[in-house]
Amino acid sequence: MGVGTYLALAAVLFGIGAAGFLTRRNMLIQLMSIELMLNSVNVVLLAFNRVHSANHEGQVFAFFVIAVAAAEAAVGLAILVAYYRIKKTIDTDDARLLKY
Amino acid sequence: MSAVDFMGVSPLLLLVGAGLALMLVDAFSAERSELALVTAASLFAGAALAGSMLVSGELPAAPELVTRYLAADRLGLLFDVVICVGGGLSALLAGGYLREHGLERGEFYVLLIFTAFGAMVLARAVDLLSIFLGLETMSLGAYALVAYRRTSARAVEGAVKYFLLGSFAAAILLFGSALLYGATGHTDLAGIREVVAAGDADPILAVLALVMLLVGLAFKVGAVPFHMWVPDSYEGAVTPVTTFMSVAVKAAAVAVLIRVLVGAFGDEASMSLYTGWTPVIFLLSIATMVYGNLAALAQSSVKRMLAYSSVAHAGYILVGIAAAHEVGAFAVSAVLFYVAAYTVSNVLAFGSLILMGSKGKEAVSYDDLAGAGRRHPMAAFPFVIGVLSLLGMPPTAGFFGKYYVFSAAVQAGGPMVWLAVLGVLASGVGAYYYLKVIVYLYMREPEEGQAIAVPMQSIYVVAALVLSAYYVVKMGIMPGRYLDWAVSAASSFMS
Amino acid sequence: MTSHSLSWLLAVPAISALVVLLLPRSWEGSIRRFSIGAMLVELLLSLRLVFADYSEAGYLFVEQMSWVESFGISYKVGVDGLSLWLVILTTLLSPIALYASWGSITTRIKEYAFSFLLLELGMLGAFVALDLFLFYVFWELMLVPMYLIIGVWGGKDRVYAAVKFFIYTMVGSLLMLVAILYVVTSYKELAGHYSFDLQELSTLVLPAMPQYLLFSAFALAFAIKVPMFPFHTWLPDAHVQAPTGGSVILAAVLLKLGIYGFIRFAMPLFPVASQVIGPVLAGLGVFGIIYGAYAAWVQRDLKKLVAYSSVSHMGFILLGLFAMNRTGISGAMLQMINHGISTGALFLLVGAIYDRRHSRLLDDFGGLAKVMPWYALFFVIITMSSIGLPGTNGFVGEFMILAGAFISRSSIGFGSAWFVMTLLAATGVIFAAVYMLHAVLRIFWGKVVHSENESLTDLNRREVLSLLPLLAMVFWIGLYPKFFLDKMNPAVDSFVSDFTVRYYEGRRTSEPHLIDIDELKLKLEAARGLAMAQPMDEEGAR
Amino acid sequence: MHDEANQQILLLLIILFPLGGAVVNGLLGRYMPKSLVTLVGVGSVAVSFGLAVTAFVELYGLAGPDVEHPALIYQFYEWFSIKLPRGQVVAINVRFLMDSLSGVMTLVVTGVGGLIHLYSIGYMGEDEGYPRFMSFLNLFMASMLILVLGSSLPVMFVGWEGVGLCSYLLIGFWYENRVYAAAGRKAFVVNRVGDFGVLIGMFILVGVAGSFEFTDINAAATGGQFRADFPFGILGVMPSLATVACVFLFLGCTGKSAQIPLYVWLPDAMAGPTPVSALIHAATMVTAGVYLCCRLSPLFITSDVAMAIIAVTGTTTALLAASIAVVQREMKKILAYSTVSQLGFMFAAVGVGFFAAGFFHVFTHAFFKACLFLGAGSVMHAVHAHGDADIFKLGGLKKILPITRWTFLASCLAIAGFPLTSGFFSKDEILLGAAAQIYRPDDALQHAVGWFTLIGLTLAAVMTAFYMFRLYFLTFTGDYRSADQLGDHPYDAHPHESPPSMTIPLIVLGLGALFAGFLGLPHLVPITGTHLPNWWMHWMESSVAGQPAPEEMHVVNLASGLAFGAMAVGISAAWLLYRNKSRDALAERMPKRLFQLAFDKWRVDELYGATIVNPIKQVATVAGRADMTFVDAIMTKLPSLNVREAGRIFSRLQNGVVQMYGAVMIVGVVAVLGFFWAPRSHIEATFEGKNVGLTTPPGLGYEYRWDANSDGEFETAWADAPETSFEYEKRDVRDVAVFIMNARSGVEKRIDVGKDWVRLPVEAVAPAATLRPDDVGFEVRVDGKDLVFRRPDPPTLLAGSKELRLPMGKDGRLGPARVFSRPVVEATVEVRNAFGNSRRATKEITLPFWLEDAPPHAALMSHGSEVVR
Repeated sequence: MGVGTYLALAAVLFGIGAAGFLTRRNMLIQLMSIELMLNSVNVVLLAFNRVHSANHEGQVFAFFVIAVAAAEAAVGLAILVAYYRIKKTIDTDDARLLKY
Repeated sequence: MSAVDFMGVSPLLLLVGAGLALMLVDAFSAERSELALVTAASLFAGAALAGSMLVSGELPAAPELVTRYLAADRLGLLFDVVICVGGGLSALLAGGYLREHGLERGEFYVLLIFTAFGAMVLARAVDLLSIFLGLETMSLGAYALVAYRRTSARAVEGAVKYFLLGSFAAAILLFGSALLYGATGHTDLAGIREVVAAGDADPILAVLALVMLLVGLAFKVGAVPFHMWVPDSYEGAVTPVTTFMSVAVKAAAVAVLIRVLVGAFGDEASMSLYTGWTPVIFLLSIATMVYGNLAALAQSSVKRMLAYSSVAHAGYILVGIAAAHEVGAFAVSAVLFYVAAYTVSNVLAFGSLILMGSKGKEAVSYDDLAGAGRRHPMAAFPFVIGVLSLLGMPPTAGFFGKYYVFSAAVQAGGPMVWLAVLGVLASGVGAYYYLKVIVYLYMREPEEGQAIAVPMQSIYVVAALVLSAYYVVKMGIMPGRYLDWAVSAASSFMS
Repeated sequence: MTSHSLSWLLAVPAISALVVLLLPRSWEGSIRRFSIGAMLVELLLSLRLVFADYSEAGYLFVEQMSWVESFGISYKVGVDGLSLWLVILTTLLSPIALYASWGSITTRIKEYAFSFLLLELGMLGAFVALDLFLFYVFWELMLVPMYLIIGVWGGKDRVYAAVKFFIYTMVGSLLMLVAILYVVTSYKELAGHYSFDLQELSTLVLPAMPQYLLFSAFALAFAIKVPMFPFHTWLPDAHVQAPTGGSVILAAVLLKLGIYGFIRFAMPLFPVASQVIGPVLAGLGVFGIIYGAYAAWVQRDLKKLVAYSSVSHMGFILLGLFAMNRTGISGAMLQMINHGISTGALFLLVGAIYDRRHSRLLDDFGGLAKVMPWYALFFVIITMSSIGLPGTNGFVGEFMILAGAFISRSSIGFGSAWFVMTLLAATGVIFAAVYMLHAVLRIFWGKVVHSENESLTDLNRREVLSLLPLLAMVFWIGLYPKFFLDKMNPAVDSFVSDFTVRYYEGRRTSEPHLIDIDELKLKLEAARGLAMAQPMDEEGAR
Repeated sequence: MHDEANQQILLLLIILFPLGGAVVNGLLGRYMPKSLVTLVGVGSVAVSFGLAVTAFVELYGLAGPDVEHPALIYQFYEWFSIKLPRGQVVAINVRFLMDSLSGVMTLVVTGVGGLIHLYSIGYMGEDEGYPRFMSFLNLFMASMLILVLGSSLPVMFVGWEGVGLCSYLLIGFWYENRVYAAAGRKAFVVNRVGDFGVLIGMFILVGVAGSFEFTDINAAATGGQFRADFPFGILGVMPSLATVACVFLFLGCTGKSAQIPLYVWLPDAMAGPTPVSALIHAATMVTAGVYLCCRLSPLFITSDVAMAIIAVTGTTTALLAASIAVVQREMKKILAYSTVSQLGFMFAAVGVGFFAAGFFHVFTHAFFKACLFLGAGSVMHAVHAHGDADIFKLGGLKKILPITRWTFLASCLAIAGFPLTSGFFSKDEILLGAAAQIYRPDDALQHAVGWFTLIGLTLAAVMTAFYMFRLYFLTFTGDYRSADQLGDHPYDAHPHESPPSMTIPLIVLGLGALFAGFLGLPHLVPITGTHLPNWWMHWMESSVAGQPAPEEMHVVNLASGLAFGAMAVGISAAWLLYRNKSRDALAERMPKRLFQLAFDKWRVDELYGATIVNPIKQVATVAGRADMTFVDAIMTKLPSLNVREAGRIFSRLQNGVVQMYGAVMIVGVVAVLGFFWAPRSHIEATFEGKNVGLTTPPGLGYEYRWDANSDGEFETAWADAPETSFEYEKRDVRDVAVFIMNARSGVEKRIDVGKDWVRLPVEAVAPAATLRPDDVGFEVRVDGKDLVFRRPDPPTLLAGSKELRLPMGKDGRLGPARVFSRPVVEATVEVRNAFGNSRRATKEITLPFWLEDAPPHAALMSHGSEVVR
């Protein structure tokens, strides 16, 4: 399989993630959508590392992405918890105190 | 490898050390009252370190292992100074603010230092990987800082929005990075530049990557239409955090924008006035200046007004970047100066706002300021200087900064001149809402029965105001030295 | 000359302002005395300038010091015949306005004195700056104190008026900033280095097209300040709301900066555009003369009446300026001083009556000549000066302006336009009498109908003292204007001849380039035997 | 011209004394005893009179047959200067000149003025504003003397406006009466209308003569400099410079001297105290217009049209004012209209070229009219009438006020022209001038004017005699009607003669009224034809121009007959109707409506109000209102409202929903991507020798191909380089462009050449600055391979050949313009980007050089049968 297939997969994953982020109101699911988008990046990185196989930058990058995604999830969940404590919901539609 | 070899990144190391030490101190000390001072001192020390290296003729050394990811150039040092000064001043403001409002906890300062560290990493990042890491280090800290006042619905809501959108933007940026890697086979910006300039990069991938990187960075800078998080999270966060975000985080984002656009995509074809990223930045800056200024006009909260004004100022910064295709070093130095001037001006304005309130009655809206100039002339005066500088009245730093970026635009010639025209007109609109502050301070009296905001008593805040006011005036009247720094940083970066 | 006269002139108000800032606010008496004292010292310092030799054109008392070296921004100041009297006007009227204010301003003395000193600094700086950047800095610097004076110590709608004044003026000048940058950039491309020095920039000749745009940008800033119809609507508001001292300075000095900007910067830098657009501005000036007079006539508020009369008078000055010959320009320069004196005095007089009656409505007065004879005398004399009665200052200026406009041939495609404009402008002389005498009639003549007016006291010592110098100037300029004109004429002559040369050069060129004006002048004279008196004097007319 | 040693400081002192008096009385009078005020006020004028006499004697001594223009000069200092377009600096000096004309006028002013000052002691002594009155009166004297003695127009103008100011102040002297104050304002404003004319006239004069000095202007006029046409026509007429200047100056005269159309202020001016009416509004100020005309007589006489206007205006005014005076009831009002009427006589004299005669009437009029006013004042003083006195409530005063009565009678006789009184001589001279005009050979305009003037003035003279004696009879004959009558304003039942300070001036003036005329005995005595020495004409010769006196006896007889007849008819009618009568017999015999109309002064004030004042006031009201609403709305409120509303809408977009924020971001991404989706291109050309370099902006992942010669085929294949170069040959030329360059300024302009003739305005050819706009350009036509340029007829500015044939590729000259043609080619680039989208850009390039040989005609026509752009 050529790079194009992997890229298509990544694009689809990224698209699903983005669509999920935009359409879902549940903050948890939005978080997961973002994780999906980050993972699609990993696919791209790994695929391209096959093309540019002189070094392993792509793969290294992917590891970092995984690590950072975890950190991001941690912070995100913490914020989510704080949000839930106040609002008793994790629906982002209710976050409308700040506007205009 | 001796310690001297790491001089180039010593400000970073200093901050890491300070952050770790602060964690220890916070954990073991019962009396944590002077953490603000320690934090500010460390950040100012970082600034002093970076500043001393900046003025000394030679560039400090750093091992190739480091410079492969983090530049040890003058541009980086200059941003070190800006971020550390912005962070230090914010720490001082926090020292007064948090105590006054009973919010002081140790983790705040640790987060502040590490966020500043992340910002500095980002500002020095010369590799897609370090860009990503710096960005996330900074952002994660910033998310947490926004949410710091966790019992406040506004703060948490601001954090939620900031976090979700920030992560989304980061994902886009990351995807762009991956595509760029694919297009060029490089993750380091220098390598990418070589391949792109030679025309060897896959054009479709390169263009897509450019678009996505540009969007991701425009988000961090707060350019319209990627600015939507700015007013909300700025308003939700406690004011010292708002200050910090508007100066340090934005400065880092500008730095990396310069490194990516002018650095990696700095070849003639990529930055062409008609076909490259220049027209995109051109249009973004128009949208940002117009939107920021007009929306700020409609606000009744000073804090939110300053948030929108921060958007507007991002627009002025983009004017300078858009001019880089024609007058590279000049335009970049204009942006650098502008960022520095904006940092001190904004700290002054936000700091004055902080100073105006006290426990139980924080000054937020215009009404809270009514008549304050009459009651508390000494507290009101720095506010006047601050807003005049943001407005761009001579002889303040803000004026010179504006003059500088518009000068770059005019020098770039052609349609860029009209960008400058539009920019000054937009800043003319700005006069209305900045003046409104002075109107409320000096020309209005509070309505009957309205709670009156009483200025707080805090040596920290006063110190921050005095420092920033000093630099606002000094950079306006005697800008020479700062200009030289900006020019040397910009020209060393461009060469 | 390295006498630092001008630096001292700028330093005194700056230092005094700081001193005032440091004095405790409870020392009101000391602040009052100190600020007046500082301004009087300033006046004495400025008188030194008068005794220099102005028989040759060129700048005197020049000081130059690099400020921001990498941008070619320098602190460069100097005076010549064009700015000399405006400097004196400023230093003369500032203490008068402040002194008169001490009668009515009773709150926040310290801030008031501070604002006034800062204002004086800004105005003087703008008049003596020979560096465009420096000029711009001072130009903007003036806005803030004036804004505060209107906004803090003004009347009922003071905030609206102050903000209107500020934004109107600022928006106008912002475009000028871009234009300045454009000029400096063009200069840099040719000369290789940045410079904001007016004299260096004067060697730059731009082709016609950019000149139009740049001149328009400058003209907008200056026309708003003048104010020229239709950019005048901030003026009545600002005047009506401002406290007496503020009105005096606003009318007497601030408006002059607009005209001064034209003659010092806009016209020399963009001669082609001035030549083409100038008649249009003069036309608007003429319209303003009549329009302002009409509007003044029907005002019920005395201060508004005087404000509109300013629109009318400034129209005369625009007309003289763009007549583009020595007579007209000298007349305009002189008329600036005249307007400063007579309108300044009128505002003082309006303020005097307002302090007594807390009203400025014409309906509230009548028959005051009976109760306040000295006041009536002063008012009528100033009125006569304002309507240009020979023997007073107003006549000389108006006469020269009208004569200058009449003999001007700088018309482009208008033919008889200057004749018609002069005719229309001269009708302004009639209308000036109509509205001013209308006011005099309503205030002074007739019986005292309002019983409140019966017990009004005549002018007090403070008011007389602040008016007397102006009265003296009214007759001095009216009877012996030569003293003033002799010092400005050489500068105006050289302005006109340089303008001519640069005009032709700008017409001819399609690329920006640098010129040596003296060499060019010789060349042009040799080639065409051109009379250097007037730009358009080539062959066209008659 | 005049050497400095010849300074005569007396001239300055004559002015300074009253000026000093004014200042002293004005500032300190309130605090001084009345006697001191009197001393200062009257004394200064008396001294001034003495000095004037001294100066006049000296002047008289200067005069002699070998002195062309005897004059005393005092140059005080240079006031200011203006610079003419030619570079000539015209200094305006404060300089005084006393020659024969101004000498006489000075004597009249100081003499009559002195008497009136004297009179004022008694008349105004009891008024609380006495010091102020004296001050104003002195100020008036000073101004009037400046007017008279000023040697140049601007200096004269100082006095001219100064007397206006004093008139304003004195009419409104009793300012507590708002009507009086309004009358003062009216006088000032109406006079300002006239002053406007003087200003403009002055500018024309200086523009032509290069000097403001009367002597220089007159010399220039004599030299014919003013005969040239005015630079542009007015309503299709091309008047001469002199005509335009004189008309403007005369406008000033109509203001100051109360002529149609600006006479309306004078009757109202009677609101002032009577001495003021006598001095300012009868004897001196109002004659300033006549004085100005005499001063510039060499100029006025240059323009027949202006002279005709003056004569007709004067005559009409004389008639109109007399017709009003005939029916008025109040003493001063009648005298006021009489003054207007008499001023009309003077202008009629000026208009027929008898300047000296006109001025002689000024002289005599000063005596009798001042005497009449003072007499009226004496009457009013006696009966304690304030403001004015109704003659139908007086009567029979001849016994009670004998001195007043006799002097009044003497003056009435003089003004009516009773033989051998002063008015007889002066009026006779005026009618003589009108009659002479009729007999002047072959000039239709002058004939018509002569007839009109003669008939009109005769009628006016009849009326003059009539209304003056109507006034006299009703006032002094019959019974005193206020003795027992209780009217609205019952006058004092027991009047008494005035004090000596008032009667002495009356007597002096009355004597003057009777005998002053002997200074100007007629040149020819009617019927007998005896030649008499005319001192006046002889004396005036040196400074006043004019038509020669007729030598034909029938002219002299005609004029004298008419004058005498008019006087006789007028007096007889009055005798019959009003002697010892108390009713208005004329009014009863006249149609009621006609009488009412005349009594209402023909309703001219109302007419002006309706046609001029009110419309202007309405415009002003609209302007005043519109300014803060309409103009301010457009310039300020609307923009600020728009901006604020836009701000509100923008901030509403920020609705707080995260998904919406994200969606906006995505829109942004798509927009940015869309920007890169389509390629962009445009062409820039550079020239190096014959090589033309073509470039287009480079883009990320772009490819390019070029079609340089626009033949529809791309010469290059797709390539990465965004530039190419091309060498054009003549077959590549698509078109020819025609350029015109101003040879002087170097400004180039491309012109569009159609098939038909093209007319080119000059602005297109050259910067209009160097050409006059009414010089139309030339025409262009395609003729085979050539372009033909043709100037229209008549040739105006474009000198040189009338037609220019210009082959392609050559250049030629036409007037100040250079004409040339250039080849035009077209280049196209196609750009393709990474996404496979492409775009073309085409540019028309005008080559700066001509190709080897001219292109074939076919090339020019390649776009069809005509040359199309």
